[in-house]
Amino acid sequence: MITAGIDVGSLTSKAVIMKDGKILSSIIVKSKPRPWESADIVINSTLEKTGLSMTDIICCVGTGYGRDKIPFIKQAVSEIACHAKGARWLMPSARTVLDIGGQDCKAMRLDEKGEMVKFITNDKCASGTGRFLEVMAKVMGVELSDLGELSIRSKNPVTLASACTVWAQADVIQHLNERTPIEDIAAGINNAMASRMSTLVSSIGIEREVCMTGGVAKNSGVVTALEKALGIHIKRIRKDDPQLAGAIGAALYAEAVSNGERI
Amino acid sequence: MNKFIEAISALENNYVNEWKNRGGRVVGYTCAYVPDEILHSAGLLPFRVRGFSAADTTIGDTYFGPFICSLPKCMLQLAGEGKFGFLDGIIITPGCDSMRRLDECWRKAGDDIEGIIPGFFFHFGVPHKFTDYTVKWFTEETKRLIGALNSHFGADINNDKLSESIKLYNRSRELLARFDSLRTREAPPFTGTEALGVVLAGTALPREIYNSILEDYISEMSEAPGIPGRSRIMLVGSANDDLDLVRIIEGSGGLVAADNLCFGSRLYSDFVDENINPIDALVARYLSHNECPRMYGDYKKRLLSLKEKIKSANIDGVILQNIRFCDLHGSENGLFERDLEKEGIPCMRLEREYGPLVETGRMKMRIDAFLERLDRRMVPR
Amino acid sequence: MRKELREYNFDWMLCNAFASAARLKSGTEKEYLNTLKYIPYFKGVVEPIMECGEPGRKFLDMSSKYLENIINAKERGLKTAATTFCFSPAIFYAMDIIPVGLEVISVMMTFTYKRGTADFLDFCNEAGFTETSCSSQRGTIGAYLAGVGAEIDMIVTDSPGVCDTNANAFAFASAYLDKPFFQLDMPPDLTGARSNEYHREDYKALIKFLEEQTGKKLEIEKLKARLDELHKQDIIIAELEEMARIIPSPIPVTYNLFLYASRFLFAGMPECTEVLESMLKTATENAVMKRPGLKGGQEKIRAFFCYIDHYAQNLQLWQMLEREGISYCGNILSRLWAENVPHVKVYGKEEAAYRVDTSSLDSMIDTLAGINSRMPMIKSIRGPYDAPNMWLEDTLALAKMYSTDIIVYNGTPGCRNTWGMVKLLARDTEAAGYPTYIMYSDAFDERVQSWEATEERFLEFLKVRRII
Amino acid sequence: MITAGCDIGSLTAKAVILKDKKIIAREIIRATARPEQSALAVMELACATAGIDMKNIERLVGTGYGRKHIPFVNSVESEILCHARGAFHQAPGTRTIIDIGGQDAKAIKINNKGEVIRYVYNDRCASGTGRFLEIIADSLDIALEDMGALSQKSTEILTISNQCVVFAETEIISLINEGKEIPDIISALHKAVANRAASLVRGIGPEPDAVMTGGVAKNSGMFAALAEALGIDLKPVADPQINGALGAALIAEDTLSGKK
Repeated sequence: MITAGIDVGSLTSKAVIMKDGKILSSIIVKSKPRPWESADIVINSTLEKTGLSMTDIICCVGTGYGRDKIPFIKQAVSEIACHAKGARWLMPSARTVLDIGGQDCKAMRLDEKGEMVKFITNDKCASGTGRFLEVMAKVMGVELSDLGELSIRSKNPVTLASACTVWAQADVIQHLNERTPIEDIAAGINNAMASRMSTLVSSIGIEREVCMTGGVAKNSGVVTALEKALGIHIKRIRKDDPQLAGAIGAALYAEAVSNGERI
Repeated sequence: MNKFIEAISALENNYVNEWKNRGGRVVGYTCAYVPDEILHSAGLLPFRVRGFSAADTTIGDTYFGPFICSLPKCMLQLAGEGKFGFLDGIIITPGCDSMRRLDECWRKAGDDIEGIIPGFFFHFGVPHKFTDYTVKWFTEETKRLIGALNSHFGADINNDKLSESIKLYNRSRELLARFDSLRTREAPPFTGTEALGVVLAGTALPREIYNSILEDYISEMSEAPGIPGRSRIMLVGSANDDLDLVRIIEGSGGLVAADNLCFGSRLYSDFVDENINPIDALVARYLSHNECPRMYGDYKKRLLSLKEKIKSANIDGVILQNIRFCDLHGSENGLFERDLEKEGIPCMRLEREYGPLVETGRMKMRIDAFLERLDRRMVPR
Repeated sequence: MRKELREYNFDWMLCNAFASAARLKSGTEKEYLNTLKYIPYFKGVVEPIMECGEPGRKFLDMSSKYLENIINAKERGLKTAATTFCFSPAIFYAMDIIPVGLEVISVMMTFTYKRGTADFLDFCNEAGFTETSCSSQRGTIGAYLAGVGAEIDMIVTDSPGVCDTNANAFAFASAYLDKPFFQLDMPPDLTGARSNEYHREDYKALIKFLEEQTGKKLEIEKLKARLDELHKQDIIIAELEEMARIIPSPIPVTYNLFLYASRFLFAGMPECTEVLESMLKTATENAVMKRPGLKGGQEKIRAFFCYIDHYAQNLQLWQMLEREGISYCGNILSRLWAENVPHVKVYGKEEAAYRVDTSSLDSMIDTLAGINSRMPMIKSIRGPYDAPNMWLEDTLALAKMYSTDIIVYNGTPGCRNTWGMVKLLARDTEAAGYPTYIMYSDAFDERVQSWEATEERFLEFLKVRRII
Repeated sequence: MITAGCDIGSLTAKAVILKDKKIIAREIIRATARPEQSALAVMELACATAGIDMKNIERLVGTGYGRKHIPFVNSVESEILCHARGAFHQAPGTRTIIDIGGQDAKAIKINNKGEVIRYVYNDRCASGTGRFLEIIADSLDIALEDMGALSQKSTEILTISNQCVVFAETEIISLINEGKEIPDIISALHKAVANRAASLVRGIGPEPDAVMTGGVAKNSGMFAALAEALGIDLKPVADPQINGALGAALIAEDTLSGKK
């Protein structure tokens, strides 16, 4: 059976087409201002890759910030549920899932069957979100993806004066001006990120295995910093792009929906 | 229903206006530990002060510091904008640390802004536990309040009047108990949003009028068709007079079938004993009323009453919400979550802002996820 | 919580740290300097304290003794009570109960460890306790909730009616650990027959509770001994306070910390008296020599802290005061309200003070009730800030009496109470002519705002307001 | 006597050169990552305009965010002092100064001698700062300087509830998704920033005349919103953006002429 999952986030949109639990094609693009535009783009380009057409898709589930505004989906499912399911597919042993998206940070705890038992999202302040890293990388004039590699080389990481994204940014500029080694600044940024996240995760109680999804999971620096802060090993996802977790979850739900299961 | 909505959708509703036009006087209070009966027996209209409809907290942030609950900030905002101009008096309690400081902040705002201080301004010291000597203190404190009301408003509160008021308010409690039982039906005749509206109206209406519309509403609803097939939610935690919070939950497909909020069931649970001295009876009811975590060392009792409600209202899941910086509810919610989940009752903790700071998108995301979790564990209807 | 933290009891490790620190000077100077090399993080605490000579050494001794009592309580068959800094422990010592003061231990950890209490702060979230609660209790209670400290037998606080976040931390702990819990509840007014009776009855109930928990009756002689010792301490404290009025002040900046810490840890016990006595000795020498307590030898300005200190690692606040030549006129924590202290005499505040009267059991209970209801914070934060005997009156009175140039507020974001009124207080103190600075940092959690950032803004304040 | 002030902000670098208290040059450039570069660039520009050589400047005072990194200054002063000095000079009736800068917002109260009596920064997060506007302008990709004009076109009243800059961004994205008009969003944004700033100012008890300094003051929409939020009459200063640099130059002048 062929199903599709669409994840329209505030910064990026993703789509995945699955056949009997295998990924046929997937894509990640920068979101357009209107969610339905993003949805059209991602579904069409994933279809292209596979040479399939919309009619081949038995069922399509939408998730993410703009999920309610996607016209062609059968059902909308919350990103929390989708990320949990997707993470579980990416790593069947996962019991704690940390998803750091562009605009928020979610922590989810699952039972052995993969059912979600507890979750929390941060939304008072952007410290500890992907956006935080993005802003910092921009200030430092490095690629977001390089932030991790850089920080690993750091001998003595700086401490940022404030957790506020904007003020931390001011801090980073200061350090740049003081000619602080760039890897130490990068490490400082990742530590700030990690300490904010560890506070969040700790509130749902961590169980092994722990895995990370979302774009930030690709930042090895943050992952190691977080491992240090939490004092636990975070299992790296190799099966596929961790940023796709939400879309994968949606596609899996699509399969469940068409089997008449209740979501 | 319209009558209720009308009464709560504006601070100064028509009933209050009529009351004022007839030369009646209105006294506001900030906390469910203030006995309405006393104000009523003084011929005053008791009015529970709210923070709803504040568009921002510019004035609130001027006097309160940054790490303070947004509810009193919104109340101060409205006070500063003169929205409480219709109040002839205000009673503030040490309900919690954020709320008690509304006393000073309101007074100091009064130094800067003309005419926002009600003529009668009273700090009502409610103890934080229930024992013989706290009862003694609270009795004296209650008498102090009565004395102050008598001298300021030229009222003459006496035992007979108090007993009358107690009867009237017990009548309300009786009606509201019946009203509650309707919510426990398999298919409740009204939504949680409507339910909150009905209870809220009680804090803004002359009690005689309230009782009569309430009675009509109940008899009308007892016949009404129910709302079936929704996850039954219990709403627990910080003060909430915001219909929209309940709307978001019900908009996502839940139905709030019970609560233990101080703008909700806490207002009317427990009767006042009509067979003993009225002041002792009021003191006993209001101080022994331990539903609020401000009463220290009573966690187990509160957990128990929560469990009873969950059972009687046949609740599928509990939403444990607290306004940011409300540590009393916030951390008790942590204990509730631990102890209820242990018994297989799904819970979700929800930290939120009050009023103008609410951001519905993010709230909805969390509530949707919780309801999905409930749906999955429920047998398909 | 990181698993290595579960391997040793945190209070045991902290105890050893302080015990070895106290012994550092027992060797030669050379040995001492060498050892410092091996404790890079703790060095910053040890050095400034050791530089204070005997009082410093005794202070470290006392701190390790306090922790030692906690970790050995069970072996000695004694009960432990988790309690708060603003609860006078004299009654516990009189009844052979070992107090576990959460905030003072948080201070020790914040001073000593690079990560401060961060791990235990975070464990509280794991336990379901709000992240916005006060870091002073969270820092330590987290460790006991996680079970990496000595076993707690009962929980006793006196903050209801004064501070919700404090009372709430203990309420949470008692429910989480399922331990018996007693709270002294404070009415909004401090004085008057009603309050006095309330305080008395409440305290009687406390004694009853403690007797139930220990299965032992309160022994009058033991209690008398503790109160006599406490009175002795009051006399020394009064002398120190009197000296603090001298310009330049002969009192070293760290003495403020020594004073309140020793009272919070060992009120009514010789351990406290010893520290106070040796403080008095050096202070008197300074006074006689007309020597300021500041090491720099020059007192540029005098500062009064209207709330608490900043405990960032290595006593950085005190080191800054030294560097800038700022005499420390004390804070709300160091002001006790015995009838014989200068600020009570000068302002004729006997009614707001406590009297030590050991003539009978009743008089002793009244004394205890008086002491507790007049503890720092308990006394002056309970009612509206501008009411008689409350925060504003005290702040202005003390600022005036100790001829301070500025008033500084520092607290924690968890403090609903003071953050609910500090802006108003600052308005009034400014109007009274005291430049007033509000720090937005967290006294116990550097992750909120680094000390460097806090210090920079403070120094800017001194410059812009033309104070230094 | 020739003095100069150099104000290195997070967004722009400004320089003012005074000859006997008269402005002979005022320059504003976009700040680069390196404050010393920005400082040099803007000073050279100013000198060129003034037709003088750097070494003719008898005293140069640096201020602003990057002040610690300007190599050639005689001394540095905090922004508080410079804005106070500048505003007092530009409008002697000034008693209250509101400066919404790139990184933070400040409210300053001065007496009739121009001395700072009280001041306060925005607390703990960047809501209500210039960055707030800048980040949003960025994500709406419109020019910062067009915001004022755009907001004038607003027809519908919207509110932005979120106090965190970054989340406000999300909120705005969803407003766009709801098909809301850019001008309405911008004026809502101005209101949000103004409200934060207003509670800051009320905290120190504003007294007339109140002026607004800093680049943000050039944003007519922002200026109007703040005036409304404050409920007191807000006066414009001739040249708000260089106010800090001007203050610095004046402080240099004061020092030379022996005033303190």
